[in-house]
Amino acid sequence: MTRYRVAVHVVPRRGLLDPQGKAVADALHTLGFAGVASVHVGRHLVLEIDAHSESDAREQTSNMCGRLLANPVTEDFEIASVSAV
Amino acid sequence: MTRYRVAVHVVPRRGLLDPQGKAVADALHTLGFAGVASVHVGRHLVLEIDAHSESDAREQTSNMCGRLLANPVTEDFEIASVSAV
Amino acid sequence: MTVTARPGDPAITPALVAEHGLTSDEYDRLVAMLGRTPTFTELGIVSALWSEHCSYKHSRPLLKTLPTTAPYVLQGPGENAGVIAIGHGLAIAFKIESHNHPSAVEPYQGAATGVGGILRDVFTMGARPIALLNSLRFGSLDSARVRYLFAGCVKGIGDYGNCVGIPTVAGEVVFDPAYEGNPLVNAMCVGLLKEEELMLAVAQGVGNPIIAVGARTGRDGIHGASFASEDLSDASEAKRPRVQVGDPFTEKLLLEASLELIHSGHIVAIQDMGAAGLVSSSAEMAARGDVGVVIDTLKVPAREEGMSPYELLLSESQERMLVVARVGREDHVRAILEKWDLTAAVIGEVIAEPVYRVVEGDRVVAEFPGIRLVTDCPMYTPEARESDDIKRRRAENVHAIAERAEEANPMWTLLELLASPTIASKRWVYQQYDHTVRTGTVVGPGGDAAVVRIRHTDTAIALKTDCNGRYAFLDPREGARIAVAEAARNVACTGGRPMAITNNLNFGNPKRPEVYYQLKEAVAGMGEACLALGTPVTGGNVSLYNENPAGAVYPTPVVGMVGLIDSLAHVTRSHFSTDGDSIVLLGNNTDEIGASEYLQRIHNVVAGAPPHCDLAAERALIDALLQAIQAGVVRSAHDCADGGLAVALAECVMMDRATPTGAHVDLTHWAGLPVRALLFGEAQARVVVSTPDPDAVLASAAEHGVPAAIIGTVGAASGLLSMRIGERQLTVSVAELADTYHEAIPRIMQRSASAQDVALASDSVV
Amino acid sequence: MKFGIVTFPGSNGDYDAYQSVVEGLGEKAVYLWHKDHDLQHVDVVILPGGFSYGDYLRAGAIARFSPIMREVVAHAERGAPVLAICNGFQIACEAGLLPGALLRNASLKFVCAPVSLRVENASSNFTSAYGANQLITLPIAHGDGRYSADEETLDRLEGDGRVAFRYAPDALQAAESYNPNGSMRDIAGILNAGGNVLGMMPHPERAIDSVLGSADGLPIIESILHRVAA
Ligand SMILES: Nc1ncnc2c1ncn2[C@@H]1O[C@H](COP(=O)(O)OP(=O)(O)O)[C@@H](O)[C@H]1O
Ligand SMILES: [Mg+2]
Repeated sequence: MTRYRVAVHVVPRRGLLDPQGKAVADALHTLGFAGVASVHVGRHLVLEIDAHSESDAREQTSNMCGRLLANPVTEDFEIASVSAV
Repeated sequence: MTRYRVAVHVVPRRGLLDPQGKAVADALHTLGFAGVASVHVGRHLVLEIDAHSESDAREQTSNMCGRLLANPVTEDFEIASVSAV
Repeated sequence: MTVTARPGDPAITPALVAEHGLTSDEYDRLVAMLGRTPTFTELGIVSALWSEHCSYKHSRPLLKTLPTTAPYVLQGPGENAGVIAIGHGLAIAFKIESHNHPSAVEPYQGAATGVGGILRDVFTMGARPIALLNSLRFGSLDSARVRYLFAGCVKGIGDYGNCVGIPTVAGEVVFDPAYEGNPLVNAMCVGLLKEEELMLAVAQGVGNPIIAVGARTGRDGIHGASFASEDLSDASEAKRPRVQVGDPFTEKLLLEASLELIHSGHIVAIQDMGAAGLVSSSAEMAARGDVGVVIDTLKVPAREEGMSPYELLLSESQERMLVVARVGREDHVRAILEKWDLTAAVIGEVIAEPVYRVVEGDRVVAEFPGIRLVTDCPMYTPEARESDDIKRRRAENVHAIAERAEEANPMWTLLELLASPTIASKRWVYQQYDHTVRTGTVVGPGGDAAVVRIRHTDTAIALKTDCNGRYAFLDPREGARIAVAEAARNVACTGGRPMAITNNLNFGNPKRPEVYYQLKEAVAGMGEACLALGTPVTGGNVSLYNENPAGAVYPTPVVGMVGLIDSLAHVTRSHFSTDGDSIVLLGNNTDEIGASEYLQRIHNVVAGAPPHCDLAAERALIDALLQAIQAGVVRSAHDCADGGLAVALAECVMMDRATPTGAHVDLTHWAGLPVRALLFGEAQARVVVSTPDPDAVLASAAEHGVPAAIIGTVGAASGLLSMRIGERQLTVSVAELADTYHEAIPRIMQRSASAQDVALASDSVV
Repeated sequence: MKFGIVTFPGSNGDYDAYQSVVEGLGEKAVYLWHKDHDLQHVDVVILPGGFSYGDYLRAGAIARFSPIMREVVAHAERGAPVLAICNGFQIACEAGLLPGALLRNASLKFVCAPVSLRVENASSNFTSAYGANQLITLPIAHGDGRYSADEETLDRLEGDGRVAFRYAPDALQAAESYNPNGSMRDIAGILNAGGNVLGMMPHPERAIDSVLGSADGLPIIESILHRVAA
């Protein structure tokens, strides 16, 4: 078993209203950041897990996302990185 | 001007209580993911911004983080990626 | 004007018609009304407006039978909310609405947007929301999925109301396997307005501009159009979201802006864009005013590019309103919205021609003759027949059910009932709701009804939702009567005179004769009770097709009652407070145990007739109780409902956890009744009162012909609830009662400290 | 005496704050609009509860950039009183008027309940009408009330008597369950170094009339009155 650090991004599904992203974008405009076209706010999860291999770690994480970490109705997830620690 | 997509991670400063991370880890254990050693939950922001160059996009984002996107008292931020879209 | 199909619109085929949920008769009706084949846009419009949700096609004929008038009713059914006058030139607008199906799919957003919708229904009347209530039904908490739905709905309701800043003051939660897979989420809102500021959603004034206000329109929740999104789009769009996401922050701004608009005099009508969005709000406002309208979909502010008229008309994006302004006042309207960082776009106009017309720039994409679009909708009176299974269940001799060995100690049974999530304290729920914001909540959740004071007067209103679905399942007429009576009793226990109700009829598929029978009977029973108790129906909502794989949910006609307390001095709480007070039982005990929580929880039996509801007795009870309260002789009043007299007494000694008391009770007078019926039977028209002056209470009762008896004394010193029945002496510690009652739900939810819970916690933005 | 109550988009405690001053004390109050630059010569500013900007991103993070906040900060720097309640407390921390931050409740749930508090400093501008160590009951209603700061800051706050209120068990509460949000060192309210800014999660403005269950919040406003009048 090796310990892996896995980073996961969970983001609101496209097309769904993202009031949080909109509020942040508006605020950035008010602060003078005129170049901001859009903002989306999601979650960044960092898991440390014990797994047999990198692909095992990835698969476990993918399961966790399907079951718990992301809301299947409103969110998409992506495994951003997996690395041994 | 080019449009860039910038991903930012904002994470609770280490050492602070992270009840969300702990709750997620506990829940994963309950679901049978025994190999999970720890979980940390932060924010994942995706910004689309117009900038003169990649380094301009990076600098703008860094400013936004300093002023609004992260709380300097409790959070750290990191620009995870910058890419032209 | 000639209506032309848009390039790229699908051809109208029988399959497309069927996918839009129209029967061939309904389609023929549409063709006859138009005198031609409809366009795709028109088909979409009609599928939405003639849907059950918008048209009430299976329920309207029944609803017409309900009593709706009283001298103080300013607005009955038909508007966004009902309105009653409460004196001092003030009025209360209130309404209940369901969000059952969205909540089953996505509990957090489903429940949240339900709250958003009902808030808008109330503030469009010109009323400032002052209270929210909710009535919830879930399957058994033993299931992880149910815990997820329960936690999600509660959090969704809380986050939305809390953010908008409206206190959630009362409600009910029932857990029963009958609701597995199809939870019920009904939200009620109560608002306060000055009588003269009442605003109706009636379009009028040729040339007046129609303005879309609030959030932009996206592709969310396009009604009945799931197939269309697949047909019309590439693969990525096939994932087009059907859930709506709520934005309570925008709602708060919309609330303030709408009230400011209404008070400004710049507008003549306003309505929220709820189910079937723009099309239903515009068509309904036009129909009420009997005027024509034209809408240009190119002018609707859209969240995404390339949205078709079909999509813009049918989208159910949240936090939007439709306004009819006075001509020439557009800039004033815009200025008010800008102040609140909201946008306003003129998207149409009231016209002289009696048509409902939709254009996309120069092209007319839909046009219907006059208000027939709304009024020509089909109405159905399907066959009604009671299910044999239910007849059999009702007739079952439940007295023959043998007691379990543990029941030898009835205090065991009492503790079991208090641990039933349906009876146990709902603090886990309402602690997540801000119930103190707006500084009006005199009695918050945890007692019988909630009490909200009316500022600048000495009066208050009392509010409660109620319904026992098991009763309605076993006898829909009696069940609905009891729902009204129980809500009225709860309101009276706090010192309120029951005034009027709103109601939410949650039923299964009305095309099944046994379901339509339930609906018909329940509406009849509700009408009888409202008539007898003098509480007209001022509005409501019908939610049909609540089915799970095992069949329909229990028929659940939820009643939302508003009562008036004429002086703050009369506000009465439910729990005992003062040592030495006498305990008086108003009403009588019977041997009824049918349909009880006792049978369900202890014997897993759903059978027997629900307790008899004698409406004259209920009315007399309410009159007697209010008279005693107004005479100042009642220290506390708590009605007997789920779990019967023993549960009511237990609640009286420990429902306020901070100040538990105790009591000695003697029920020997009823020693002839089976003990389980006496303690746990759910006979109606009973209230437990504590009083320093029992004679005065008994005199009030006698005056109204209400049976009454002194049954005991309040006393905290012993730390016990003790009950004597003839030779039998039953005792239980108040601490144990309290622990069981208050910790039952937290313990269950903790056990699952769950997956589910966490997903929600990390989900939500708040 | 004149109180100014700031209305941010999403504030919902502004009304209660206004009523507490006007009805509770019979003093003058005005609403201050977030886009304005003028404090209208008020003596006391109240940053009220609610969900400014929906609490999106972080509670208080966006509101601190409102135009009016520049004036509020200047007012505080002049030594004039600012009472920051609940969301107002969160905004004040984000704006640097007070140290530390308010994080998600440890329970991860919004909590609305009466809580018992101990008055830790009964001689400040805001608390002089209480007795030392007095136990009071105020309502809370928040999802992000876990006060957090580094140890050094916490030590300094305690050392300087700047912890105004702490969650404390009353006679009936189990010792382990009195802190409703997991805040560090049970902190419920703190003062700035000058003693003229008070931030607190509980709602004194909701506890000014015993008909609503408690009038324990009134002394805060009374204290300000005495101090400013003096
Ligand atoms: N979903 C809810 N939201 C708010 N308050 C609730 C909810 N469910 C129950 N309550 C409150 O808990 C108390 C007990 O509710 P209930 O058992 O339905 O009372 P009763 O038996 O008197 O009808 C009431 O004060 C009620 O308002
Ligand atoms: Mg009751």
